Amino acid sequence: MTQTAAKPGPKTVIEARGITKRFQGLVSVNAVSFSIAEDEILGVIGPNGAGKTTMVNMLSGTYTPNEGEILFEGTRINEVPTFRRAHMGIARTFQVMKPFPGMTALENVTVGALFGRDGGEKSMPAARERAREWLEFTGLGHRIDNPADSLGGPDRKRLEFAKALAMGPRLLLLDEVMAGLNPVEVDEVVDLIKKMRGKGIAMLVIEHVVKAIRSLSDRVMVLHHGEKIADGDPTAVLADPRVIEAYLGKRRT
Amino acid sequence: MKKQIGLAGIAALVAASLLAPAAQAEDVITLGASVQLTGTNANTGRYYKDAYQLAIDKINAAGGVKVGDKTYQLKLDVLDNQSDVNLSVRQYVQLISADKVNFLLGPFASNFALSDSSVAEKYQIPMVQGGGAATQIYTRGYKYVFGTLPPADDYYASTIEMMGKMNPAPKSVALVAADDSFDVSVAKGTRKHLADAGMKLAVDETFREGSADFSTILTQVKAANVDAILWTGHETEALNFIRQMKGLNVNPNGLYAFTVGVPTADFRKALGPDANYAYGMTSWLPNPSLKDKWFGDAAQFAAEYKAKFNYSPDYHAASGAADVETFAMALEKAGSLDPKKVRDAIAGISFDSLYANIKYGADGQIVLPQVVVQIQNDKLVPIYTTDFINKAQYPTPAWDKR
Amino acid sequence: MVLAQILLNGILLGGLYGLMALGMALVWGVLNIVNLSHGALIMLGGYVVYYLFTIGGIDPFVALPIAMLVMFAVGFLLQYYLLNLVVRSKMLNTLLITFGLDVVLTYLAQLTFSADFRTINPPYAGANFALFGLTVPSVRLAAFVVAIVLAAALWFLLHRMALGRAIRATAQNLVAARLYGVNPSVLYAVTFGIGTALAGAAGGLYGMIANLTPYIGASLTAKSFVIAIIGGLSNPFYVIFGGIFVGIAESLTALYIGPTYSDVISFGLLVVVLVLRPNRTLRTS
Amino acid sequence: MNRPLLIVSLLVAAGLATLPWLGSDTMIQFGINALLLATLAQSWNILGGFTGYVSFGNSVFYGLGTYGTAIAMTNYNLPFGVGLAIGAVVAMIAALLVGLPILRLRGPYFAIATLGLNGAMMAIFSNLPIAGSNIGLVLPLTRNDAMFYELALGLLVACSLTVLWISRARFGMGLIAVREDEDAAGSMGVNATRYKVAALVMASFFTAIAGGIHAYWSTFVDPASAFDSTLNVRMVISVVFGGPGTVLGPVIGSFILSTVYEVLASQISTAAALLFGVVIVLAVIFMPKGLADILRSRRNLTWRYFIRNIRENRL
Amino acid sequence: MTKDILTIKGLNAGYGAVPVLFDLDLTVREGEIVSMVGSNGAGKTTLLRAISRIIPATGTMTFDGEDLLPLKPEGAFSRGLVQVPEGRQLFGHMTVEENMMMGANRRRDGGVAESFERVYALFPKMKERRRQLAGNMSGGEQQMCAMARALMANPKLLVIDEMSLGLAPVIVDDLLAILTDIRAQGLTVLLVEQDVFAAFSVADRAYVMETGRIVREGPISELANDPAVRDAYLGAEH
Repeated sequence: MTQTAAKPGPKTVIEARGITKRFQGLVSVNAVSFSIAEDEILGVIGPNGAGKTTMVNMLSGTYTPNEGEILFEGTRINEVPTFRRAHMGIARTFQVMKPFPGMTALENVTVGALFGRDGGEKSMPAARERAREWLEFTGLGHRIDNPADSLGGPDRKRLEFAKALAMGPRLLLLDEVMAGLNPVEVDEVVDLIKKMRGKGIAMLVIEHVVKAIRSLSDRVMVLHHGEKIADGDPTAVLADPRVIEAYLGKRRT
Repeated sequence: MKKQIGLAGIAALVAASLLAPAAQAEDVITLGASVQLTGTNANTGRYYKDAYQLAIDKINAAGGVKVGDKTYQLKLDVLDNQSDVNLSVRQYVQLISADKVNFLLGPFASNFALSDSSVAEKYQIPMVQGGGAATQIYTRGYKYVFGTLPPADDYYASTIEMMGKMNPAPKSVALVAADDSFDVSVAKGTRKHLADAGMKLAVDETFREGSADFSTILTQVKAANVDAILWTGHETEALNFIRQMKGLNVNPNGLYAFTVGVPTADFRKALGPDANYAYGMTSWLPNPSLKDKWFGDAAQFAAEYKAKFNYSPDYHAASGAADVETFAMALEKAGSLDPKKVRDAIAGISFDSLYANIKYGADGQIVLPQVVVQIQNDKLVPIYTTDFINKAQYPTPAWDKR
Repeated sequence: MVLAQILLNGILLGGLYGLMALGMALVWGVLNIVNLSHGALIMLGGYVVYYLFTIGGIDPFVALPIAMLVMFAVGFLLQYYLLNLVVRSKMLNTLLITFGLDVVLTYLAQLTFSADFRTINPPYAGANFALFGLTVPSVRLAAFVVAIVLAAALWFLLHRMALGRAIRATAQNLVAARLYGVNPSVLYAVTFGIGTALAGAAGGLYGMIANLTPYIGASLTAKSFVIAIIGGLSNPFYVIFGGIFVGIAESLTALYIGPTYSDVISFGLLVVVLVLRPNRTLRTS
Repeated sequence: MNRPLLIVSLLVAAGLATLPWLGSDTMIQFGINALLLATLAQSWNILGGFTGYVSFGNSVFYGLGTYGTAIAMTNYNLPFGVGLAIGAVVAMIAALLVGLPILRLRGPYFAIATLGLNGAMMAIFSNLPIAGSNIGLVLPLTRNDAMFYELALGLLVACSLTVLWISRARFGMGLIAVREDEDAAGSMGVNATRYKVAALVMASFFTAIAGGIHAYWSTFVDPASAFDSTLNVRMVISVVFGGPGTVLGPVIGSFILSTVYEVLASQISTAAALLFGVVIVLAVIFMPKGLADILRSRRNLTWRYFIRNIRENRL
Repeated sequence: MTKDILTIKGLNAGYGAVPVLFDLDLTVREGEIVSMVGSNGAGKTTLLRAISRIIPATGTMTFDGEDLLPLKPEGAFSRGLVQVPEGRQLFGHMTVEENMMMGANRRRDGGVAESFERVYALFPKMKERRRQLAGNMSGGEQQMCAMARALMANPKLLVIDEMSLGLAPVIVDDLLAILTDIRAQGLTVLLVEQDVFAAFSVADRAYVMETGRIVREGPISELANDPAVRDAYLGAEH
């Protein structure tokens, strides 16, 4: 019913083994296991309060799990601090986009290039060059000198992508990057994520725009009340009555 | 580019405010001072401003100062240092280099005198100051600094001498001192004088400058059952100390004495009958026997001062007036406005003033005995200098027996 | 005996310290403003009582409630017309504006009242009585009792009255309080007014124990601040306990180490409390 | 900061360097003061402007610098330069030891802890016999204001160049990332603790040297003036007024405020402090984002700008 | 024909430069329960924040015949527009009773005691817990407390945001039953829900929201089997 093993073949980047997080007695994430391989996109969906963001926070290092293990490329990283995980190659975006407002788009992305995997680029010109490349890649090449706070919704998302990609990640955690976008813009972002495939990055995409998840995920995992209730092929998972009930509620007569 | 315009603007503003030469008439000698007109020391700082002004007005009214063949009027240039030491140092530099004052008068308080006098020394402009008594001011080998307050070390010398002649003479003593430079000097000298007099130092406590609560010290003093309390600090702390003595029912067997506060009218007014029996000291009393070239005598000075400023002068004011008179006398003697010549004249001066006979020691500080005073029936009564002047009310009765 | 007397002194003084901090803690907890002009407001309260006593001839303890009313009005107007303009700004800005306010109030006080020290010295000021061999100064005891009574009154207001409920609700959740009909501009002004009135009461009592000058504010702000942190902002009685704790700590320091070390202890305590237990302090939300 | 602006700034600095030969003694001593305050503001800017951590404890480093220099020169008869170095090293060690626990605190807690630290330091030095207890120390007198002026100017230039470097370097990018969002910065690989402590240590270096210069120049040190929290407030006001996190803002802000303060203190005297208080209150109400923000938005700078500031911050 | 109590036309709102709601129309009539459903991020909570005047908005909003736009939150409240906000937003350090008194904050009609009885009758558990701190209760109890607090204000329109969020199904059923009781007392309710069938089980009419726009509206009987509802959550199958 639920399958935990990744598709055979590509190397596993991240693996969670029964991770649990409690806050003052309330279980936010309960014994969730999964793994993501290189070039794989794992979609994570679930209603509000299902524990999705808590899970990302455990992977990125903001929270330490109460139980279970997180393995990054085979190494246990439960207690590794956030910035060191970034050096190992874990990058994330935030649910609420936070560009550095006084800085231009280029400078924002340069921050990503300067730190990030293996401590990032050490020289400013090289970092700036790398930042420029990622801005081109995400379609912001024409706006590199605009202040970040002058960018509109979809461009901010692109900026957030560029920042994360400039870190040279092995694992990319995308937390609700499509929130607040209209359907056309959602499609643009979906295309962008698809374009990242093939760069050896494992991706975990949290999204409530289920349509988008369906179209871009290799696998979908569903969380409900902190527990994993389904994991597998998107079409199959989304047809699962338990998933539908998690979303729409129980039909009352 | 706007920023540079801004910078230029600032520079212009600074130049306008600081370079503007003070318009000076030919026949005016300006005395400059920065004193505490606001801030924590303002209460005593005003004595100096008022005394300087009164003495200058009086000298001008009498025709001014004759230097060589020329007669000059005196003028006061006074700034408010807001009770901030750093600001006062800057203001003295400003007085010398921008306002082009001829000579310097001092601020109030030893720590100000300590730092401000170094400006005088640096620019080799004589400063006569009547507000700092700490010995540190005079042990640096400075040549241009003179002071009309007697050395802090000896403030309690006459009191201790008097105590030895009391019946019964106090045997054990509590010394309570603030931790600033003046009071530390007083405490240091007092310990020595007590040891010389063979009195036992039963309690020796230092409190933080500005303290408002003395209950712990008072409790220790009470427990030690001392015969005398010798206290040194600032006037407002002295008031708090006496009020809290009464509140905690602390009374020594013999007497309690203060370096400051007791001679002032404010002190008696604030405490009412609770001020009675307190001993104090002053280097000056408005005594008609102190003759003065301009005021006639000290009593007339006090009357004029009171009439003009609506409060009574104390030794701070008299000392300040003597500072101005020092310059008047020295200028006439030097016959020149040259700072070095005037400095030498001050060093060798000797004249009678409303304050005392003014004669500076080799270190620049005056030597004066302190008059022991006591408040008796709401009046200030001089008790002792080198011998008894009036009868002391001794020993002090308990608080509930007054 | 000495120790017992010194503990008693510390406790009695500590009650007054607690009262000084009470208004600051209230304003801090509800409005999230660290009011650096709090000491200046205490000073103003002292002068109000002084003038009511010396010019109006009103007994200082009777003048206390009048001074509290006057100071309430001062605080209300300050918040309503000035501090409400910056209340949503960064904490740094509210710190700076109250610092500026402190300077202005201090120097206005000097211009109005002069730099002379003033004493509120009613005939019974030095009265005392003996109890189990200890000397109890009556005015300090009375000040202590007033501090406890005012803390209790504040507790009653906050926990038993509609206004207090609205104040607490606003402190815990501003948005929800607005959704339930609280007008924050007025509520903030009232709260600041209450805090100022408490400062005024503390100033009146302070003036009966020590001298008033326009410059006592800064050190009283620092003291209130330390106590507010140590006592926490959640309960008036904790603040009084914080004051008593600091009073005892200062007295014992003066006894065993030396009176000049009391500031080392109180500021040291502040830093240690913050570093070790940052969460027990401040807001109750 | 672009190249022409840098060149012009350096030219202005070179122009200022000629002041001892052109200006009056008052100008020089005003200059020393203004330059030292600007250095203090600029050092405060390193932590406060770039990471957003508001410190009221930089006066601790100032005090350690003054006392380090004063103790070395008076008690051990060491030369001025050695005194400065000792003061700076002591201050940097203190910054390191204090920074590690205190920089874990966020926002207001950090500000409050630093305030407490300053109070505690002042009280400790009032009781240290080696530091002259509460009386303080008197340093030997030197009649060489030009030297103090050039030292102060040099220090300000060095500090400003450091800030310029920070604003362009990887290090500064890390600090800014911390200011914008500490959690996000961490997830991007910025070791926030190390960066914050490093910034504090850098600030403590310049602050301590400024303190040492001031000590020798004024020849007198006591706890109240060495650990003066209002001096710290002045640093903060200068930076906030000029524009935090910019290279020239703190310098310009502190020059303007020094001038205002000095003009008030020398011309109006008694009402000076009062007016200074009023200036602070009005500045916080009308321009909470500083001069830099006004310059940035100068194209549409009308009274509406000030009204908008109020609207953003009022209840 | 009953009168409209809340009428919204052409509403636009958002946060700063980011628009969230686009040209939105909505009507609530006196005495009915209207539900607004849609997935996370559709803009439901933003809509409620605009209605209760926490965030700025443009368009027209009329409440009980009065223009809502110029009002502040406290003004909307005192006119009878009462919200049970998302996440309950209780005053956690106050007791249940005190929270309920905050609901009656603006009432001067002397009927507070009676309201207490009526509300306690609806929520007997709250009567048991009235001395407990609201922050220390379970999620379901907190939701009850939040609803009790709102009812104490005698609202003309009760707006409930995500009532079922994070609650076990059996508790949601209890709350729905209570809602039915409340409705029987003639109260008008706008219920914003993620749990579609929970909302549909009590509502008369519903709106379906997707990315800041209304995509369907109508009586429950029409919407219950409308695939658009499912698509709003799970997306259309391609």
